Amino acid sequence: MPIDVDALVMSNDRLSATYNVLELAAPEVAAAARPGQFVMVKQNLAAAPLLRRPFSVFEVLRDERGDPVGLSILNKRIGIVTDALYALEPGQRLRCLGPLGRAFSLSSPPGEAWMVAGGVGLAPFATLAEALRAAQVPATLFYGGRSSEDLVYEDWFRQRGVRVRLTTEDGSRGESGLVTGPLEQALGTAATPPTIYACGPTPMMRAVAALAHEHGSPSEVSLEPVMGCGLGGCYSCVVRIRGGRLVRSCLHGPVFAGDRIDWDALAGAA
Amino acid sequence: MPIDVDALVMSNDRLSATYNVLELAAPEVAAAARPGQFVMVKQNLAAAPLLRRPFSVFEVLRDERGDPVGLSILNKRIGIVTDALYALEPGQRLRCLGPLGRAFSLSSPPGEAWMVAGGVGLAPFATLAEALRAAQVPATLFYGGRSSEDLVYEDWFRQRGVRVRLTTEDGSRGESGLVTGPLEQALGTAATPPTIYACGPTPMMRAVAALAHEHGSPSEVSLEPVMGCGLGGCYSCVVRIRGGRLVRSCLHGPVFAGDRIDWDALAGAA
Amino acid sequence: MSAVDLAVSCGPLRLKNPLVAASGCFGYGVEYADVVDLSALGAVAVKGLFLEEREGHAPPRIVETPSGMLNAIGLQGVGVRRFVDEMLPQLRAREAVTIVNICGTTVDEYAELARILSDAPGVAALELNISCPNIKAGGTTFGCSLHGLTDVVSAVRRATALPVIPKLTPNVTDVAAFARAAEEAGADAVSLVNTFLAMAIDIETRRPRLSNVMGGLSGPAIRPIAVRMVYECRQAIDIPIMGMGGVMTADDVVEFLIAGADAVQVGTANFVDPFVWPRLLEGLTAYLARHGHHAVSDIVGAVDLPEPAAARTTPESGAR
Amino acid sequence: MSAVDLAVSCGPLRLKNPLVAASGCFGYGVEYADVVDLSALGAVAVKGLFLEEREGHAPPRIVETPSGMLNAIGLQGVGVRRFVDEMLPQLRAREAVTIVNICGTTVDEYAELARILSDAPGVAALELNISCPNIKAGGTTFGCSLHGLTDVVSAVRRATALPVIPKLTPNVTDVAAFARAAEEAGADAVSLVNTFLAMAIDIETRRPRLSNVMGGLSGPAIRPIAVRMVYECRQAIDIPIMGMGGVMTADDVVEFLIAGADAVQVGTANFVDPFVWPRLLEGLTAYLARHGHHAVSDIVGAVDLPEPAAARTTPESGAR
Ligand SMILES: Cc1cc2nc3c(=O)[nH]c(=O)nc-3n(C[C@H](O)[C@H](O)[C@H](O)COP(=O)(O)OP(=O)(O)OC[C@H]3O[C@@H](n4cnc5c(N)ncnc54)[C@H](O)[C@@H]3O)c2cc1C
Ligand SMILES: Cc1cc2nc3c(=O)[nH]c(=O)nc-3n(C[C@H](O)[C@H](O)[C@H](O)COP(=O)(O)OP(=O)(O)OC[C@H]3O[C@@H](n4cnc5c(N)ncnc54)[C@H](O)[C@@H]3O)c2cc1C
Ligand SMILES: Cc1cc2nc3c(=O)[nH]c(=O)nc-3n(C[C@H](O)[C@H](O)[C@H](O)COP(=O)(O)O)c2cc1C
Ligand SMILES: Cc1cc2nc3c(=O)[nH]c(=O)nc-3n(C[C@H](O)[C@H](O)[C@H](O)COP(=O)(O)O)c2cc1C
Ligand code: FES
Ligand code: FES
Repeated sequence: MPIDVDALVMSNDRLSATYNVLELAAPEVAAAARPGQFVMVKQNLAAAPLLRRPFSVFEVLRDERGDPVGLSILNKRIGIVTDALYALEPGQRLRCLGPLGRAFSLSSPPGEAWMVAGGVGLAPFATLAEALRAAQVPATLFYGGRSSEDLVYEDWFRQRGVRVRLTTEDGSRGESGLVTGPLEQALGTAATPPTIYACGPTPMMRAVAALAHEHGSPSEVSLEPVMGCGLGGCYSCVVRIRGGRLVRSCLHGPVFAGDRIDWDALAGAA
Repeated sequence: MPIDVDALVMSNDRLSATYNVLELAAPEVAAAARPGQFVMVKQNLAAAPLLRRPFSVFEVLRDERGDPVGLSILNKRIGIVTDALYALEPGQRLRCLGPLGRAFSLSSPPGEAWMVAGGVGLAPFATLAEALRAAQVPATLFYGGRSSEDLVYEDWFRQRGVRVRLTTEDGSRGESGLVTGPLEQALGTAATPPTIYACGPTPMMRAVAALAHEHGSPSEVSLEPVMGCGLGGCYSCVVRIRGGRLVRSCLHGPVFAGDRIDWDALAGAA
Repeated sequence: MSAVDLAVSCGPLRLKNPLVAASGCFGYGVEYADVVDLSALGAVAVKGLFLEEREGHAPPRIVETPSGMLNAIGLQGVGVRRFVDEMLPQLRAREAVTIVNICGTTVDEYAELARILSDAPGVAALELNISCPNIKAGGTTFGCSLHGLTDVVSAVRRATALPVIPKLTPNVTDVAAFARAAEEAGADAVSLVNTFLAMAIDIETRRPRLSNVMGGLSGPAIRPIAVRMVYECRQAIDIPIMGMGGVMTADDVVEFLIAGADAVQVGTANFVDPFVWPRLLEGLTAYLARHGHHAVSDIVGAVDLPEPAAARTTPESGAR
Repeated sequence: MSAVDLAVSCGPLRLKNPLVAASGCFGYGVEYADVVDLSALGAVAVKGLFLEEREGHAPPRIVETPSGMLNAIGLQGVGVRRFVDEMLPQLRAREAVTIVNICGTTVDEYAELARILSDAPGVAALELNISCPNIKAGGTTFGCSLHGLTDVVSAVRRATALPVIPKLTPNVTDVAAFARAAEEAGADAVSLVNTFLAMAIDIETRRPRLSNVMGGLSGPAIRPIAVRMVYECRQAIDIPIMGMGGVMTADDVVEFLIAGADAVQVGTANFVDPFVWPRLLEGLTAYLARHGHHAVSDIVGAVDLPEPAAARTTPESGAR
C-alpha cells in the first residue's frame, strides 16, 4: 500500500555534470520498498510541471541499528524535472509516492545472479544487490556506459561483494564496446545458466533478453516508459507483451520477464 | 527608456510577518528612477505565475560615493507573488523591468510637501522624501495603518528630516483613527496650502484628495490598479478621469493629480 | 463545521458529497482502493467501457503541456462483461457509488450497454461518453452533432431506468445547445467538460508527441473555459450539471459549484496527488462553514453578477 | 547561421521574418518603440480598431489563470482616423510593417474601414477581427457563422487591394471549415487563434473576476489547442496561415511553423517579457541552422506523421 511523503532532502551528491544521488527522509516508503520498485516524485504539489516523475528506489538508507531512515534516488539529467532534482539542496522537500510496481523475483543459491546495467539503468540494482547478498546469491554487475562519466557507484557494489565488469563505448573506462560484449562472453563459459537482470536503454535490454534466452537463462528487465500516475489510473504506461496484449507497466511492471516483452512493439513506441 | 535586469537579491529584510524590504542589484534602473515610478518584477521568465507584478521603487541604494548600486522594494504579502517575494533569499534573482510610469511632480520651496501614506502606500515616498530634501522642501509624512505592525521605516524618514505623524486604527501606535484625521486638523491650521502626495487604499486617497481640494492644496495620488504589462500594451490598467475618459495608469500614471480622478468610478472598479 | 451537510442530488442520483472521480482518471476505481476510501467519494465514474474489450492507441499516449496534459489512450478497456463480472463486485464490496462511463460506435451499442448494465447490481448511473474516437454520425462525432446526441440519449433513455448522464464535449461552438438537446432527449443530468482536442509536436523529430497525433487537453489550463461552459449550461437547462475541468483544489471545486455545477468531477488531479480527496472534502466543508452555509446547494449557481454586466453575458461578449 | 534567410511571404505580404506582434498585445506598436526595434519584426498587428473611438469595458479587465490570462478589454481604441493621423506616421517613421486589425458591428463598417485604410500610407495588410463583442450575424458573431465570415471577407475584399487576413476564433466546432470559407471568399491568408471564451469567479465575493463576466483566454495554456487548429487548417486550405496561441519561446515558434503556420504571431509573451523578440529571432535562426535549413519555408507544415496514425488524424480521433 503506497504512501505519499513530503520528504526532506537530506543530501544531494552531484557525482558528475549529469548524475546525482538524492537522499530523502522517507523511512516508511524505504521500509516497504522491495528491489526494483519505484516512487513517483514531485517537488511541490502546486508547482509546475504538473505530473510526477517515476524513479527507482536506489539505496535504502539505514541507521546504525539497521532500521530504514530513508531512501536515495540516482538521478540523470535529461529534462525539466531531472534538472530540478539535480539542483535540489538539502533542507528542501520532495514529494515521494511509493513504493510502487512489481519487484524483481529473487533467484536462490547456488544459482548466480548477473545484473546488467546501462548508464542510469544502474538505479534498481543497489537494492537488488543487498537482497542477493542477504540471500547469499553470488552476484555480478555488468555495467556499461557511453564513457567513464556514465559509470558511477561501482565501488558501492564491490564493497558489497558484487563482482563488477565495466564497459564504455569510447573505451575511456573498462573494456571498450557495449555491455553485452562481456556478458555474451561470460555466458558462453558459464557452468550453469545464471539469472539475469537488466535495466538500461531499450535496445540493450532487448539484446540482453535475447542472449539470456539463447543460453537458457531466465531474465528480468526493468522498463522505463513515460508514466502519468504510477497507480494504474491513466493507462499511459502500457507495453505490449507476447501474445499481443497491452499491459500497464506501473502495475504489471516495471519489472517483466525478458521473454514476455514484445520487443518489436517497444522499439516502435520509443 | 525602461530596461529589464535579472537583478541579484542583495538582502531581504523581513520587517514583520507581512512586510519585507528586498534590495536588488539593478543600478541602471535605480539611476534612471524618479520618485513615484515603478518596476515590473518576475522571479523567472519561465516560471508561474505568468504575469509580472508592479512595485514602486522604494529606496535608491547608493555606494559611499553616492552612485546608485541598486534599488529596494517594500513588499506586503497579499498573494502568490508577494508571498514569494517575502520568501526570497539573498543570492536569488528577480527580473526587474523599469523604471516605468509618470513620476510625482516636485513642489518647490517655500511651499511645504505633505506625504500621506496608508500601509504599504509608504512605498513611493522614500524616493520622494530624498528628492524633496535635495530641493530643500520642508516635508511631513502622515502615516497610518490598521495597527502598529503596519507602520515601518518611520525612522528612515525622520533621519532625513521628515516630520512624521503616525496614526493607527486600533490606537496601538501614534494617534488612533484614520490618517486623514491629523491631516485635516493640520490643514485647518496651515499658514499656506502645502502640496499633498497620497498613496494607499482607494478610499483613503479619495478622502485626501477631497481634503486637499477643500483647502486649496494641489494633490497627487499614486494608484495601484492591476497591471498586466506596465508598458501601455494591454490596456488592463485603465482608470476613469474627470470628463469620462479611461486612461492607462501605467503610462499616464500611476501618479495623477487628485482632481483628475473620477473617484466614483474607481470605487466601483475595486 | 459538523453543521454542514455535503449531500447533493443529481436528479435521481443521491450523492453523499458532490465530489466524483472523473472517468479515465481513476482506472476502474479498484486500482485506487488501497489509497482512497472509495466509499468516502460522492461517486466514482469508471473508465470508458465499450461492449467489447478494446486495445486503445499505441504509446506514447500522454504528453505534458503548460498546466495540463494531452492524452490519447484510445479507450483501452476490458469490455462491459469483464467489468460486470470482475470489477463491479469489488466496487460494491468497497461501497463505491459507481457511475459507468459507456462508449459505442453506434446508437444500438449504447442501448445494448445500457441494457446490460441495468441488470448488473451496483451500477448507480450511466455517463454517456459521446466524444469518443471513431464514432461517426453524419461525419462528426455524436458529441459534435445535435442529432447524434439526441439519438444516443433517447435510445439509452428507452433502454434503462438508471440515471442517464450524457457527457458533453467542449469542442463545439455552442455547448449550451447540446445541454438543451440532452435535457429534451430525457437526460437526468449532464456532465462537462470532456477534454479539448489538441496536439503537440516534438520539434527535433517533427513527430507528433502522441502516437495518435491528436489528444485531449485536461488539467488546470482548461479550467477557465470549463467554468464558462458550466455557467452557460446552467443558464440554459434545469437538470443537474456535473462540472469538471482542471480541478486541483477545494477552491476550484467551489468555483465550479458557484458557476452552476451540482456536483464536481476530478480527473487529472488524481495523477498528481491520489490523496487529494480528503483535502478537497475538508476544504469544501471549511468554505461552506466559513460562509455560514449548511448545504452545498446554497452556493450552486450563486454567481453574483454586477448589474451592468448582466446584459453582456452572451457567449460573444468575452472574445476580443 | 548567416546562411539562414528568415524572410517569408504570406500571400502578397513579404515579411523579413515570420514573427509578428499579435493584435491587442502590443498597443499600437508605438508604445513599444522604446524597448523593441519595430523594424526588426516581421510585422506589427496593432490593437483592434473600430471606425469610431471606443471606451471598452470597465476594469477589472484581466485576470491571471494557470499558464494563461483572461482579458475583456472590450476593444478600447482611438478610432481609425486618430490612428491614421497620429499613430501610423510614427509607425512609418520606425519602419514598422503595420497590419491593421479592424473590427466592425456591421459588414459595411468593415468595408468602410478597409477603404479608409487603403488610402492611408503605410498600411501593409488588414487583419479582420471577426470575433468582437456585439457583432451579430444571425444571432452569433461573424466569427462563429460561416455566412457572417463570408459576408465580411467578401465585402472587405471588394473594398481594398490590401492583403486581407481574417482572424479566426477558436470557439467553433470545426475551425477548418471557417478557414475554407475565408479562402473561398478571397482572403489572402488567415490568422488563428483568437482567444478562448472563458470565465473566472472570485469564490469569496462570488463575483466574476472580470467586469464583463467573460473574457478571452490566452497564453501557454492554449498552445496545444491552437497548434491542433493550425494543423487542421493547414490540411484544409492553400492560402498562408499566421499561427498563434501561447508562444513564449523560439521552440514554440518552431512548433507552429511545423504544424503549418507560414508566420507566427506573439501576444501575451509581450507582457511577460517585452524583450522577447531578439531571443525568438536568434532561437529560430539557430534551430534552422542546426537542422541545415536555409529558409523558414523548409519546415512549414513539415509534420512527420507515423504511418499507421496518418489514417487517424481526423478531428474526432483525439478526444476520449
Ligand atoms: C519505473 C521507472 C523508473 C525510473 N527510474 C529512474 C531513475 O532511477 N533515475 C533516473 O534518472 N530516471 C529514471 N526513470 C526515468 C525518469 O522518470 C525520466 O527521466 C523523467 O521522468 C524525465 O523527466 P524530465 O522532466 O526531466 O524530462 P521531460 O522534460 O519531461 O522530458 C524530456 C525528454 O525526456 C523524455 N522522457 C520523459 N519521460 C521519460 C521516461 N520515463 N523515460 C525516458 N524518457 C523520458 C521526454 O519524452 C522528453 O523527450 C525511470 C522511469 C521509470 C518509468
Ligand atoms: C504602480 C503600482 C505600484 C505598486 N507598488 C507596490 C509596492 O511598492 N509594494 C507592494 O507590496 N505592492 C505594490 N503594489 C501592489 C502589488 O502590485 C500587488 O500587491 C501584487 O501585484 C499582488 O500580486 P500577488 O501575486 O501577490 O497577488 P495575487 O495572488 O495575484 O492576487 C491576490 C489578490 O490581490 C489582488 N490584487 C492583484 N493585483 C493587485 C494590485 N495591483 N493591487 C491590489 N490588489 C491586487 C487580486 O485581485 C487578488 O484578490 C503596486 C501596484 C501598482 C499598480
Ligand atoms: C488519461 C485520461 C483518460 C480519460 N478517459 C476518459 C474516458 O474514458 N471517458 C470520459 O468520458 N472521459 C475521459 N477523460 C476525460 C476526463 O474524464 C475529464 O473530462 C477531463 O480530463 C477534464 O477533467 P480534468 O481536467 O479534471 O482531468 C480522460 C481524461 C484523461 C486525462
Ligand atoms: C489583452 C489582449 C488584448 C487583445 N486584443 C485583441 C484585439 O484587439 N484584436 C484581436 O484580433 N485579437 C486580440 N487579442 C488576441 C491576441 O491577438 C491573440 O490572438 C491571443 O492572445 C492568442 O495569442 P497569445 O497566446 O500569444 O496571446 C488580444 C489578446 C489579449 C491578451
Ligand atoms: S502510469 Fe498511469 S496507468 Fe501506469
Ligand atoms: S498595464 Fe498594460 S497597459 Fe497598463
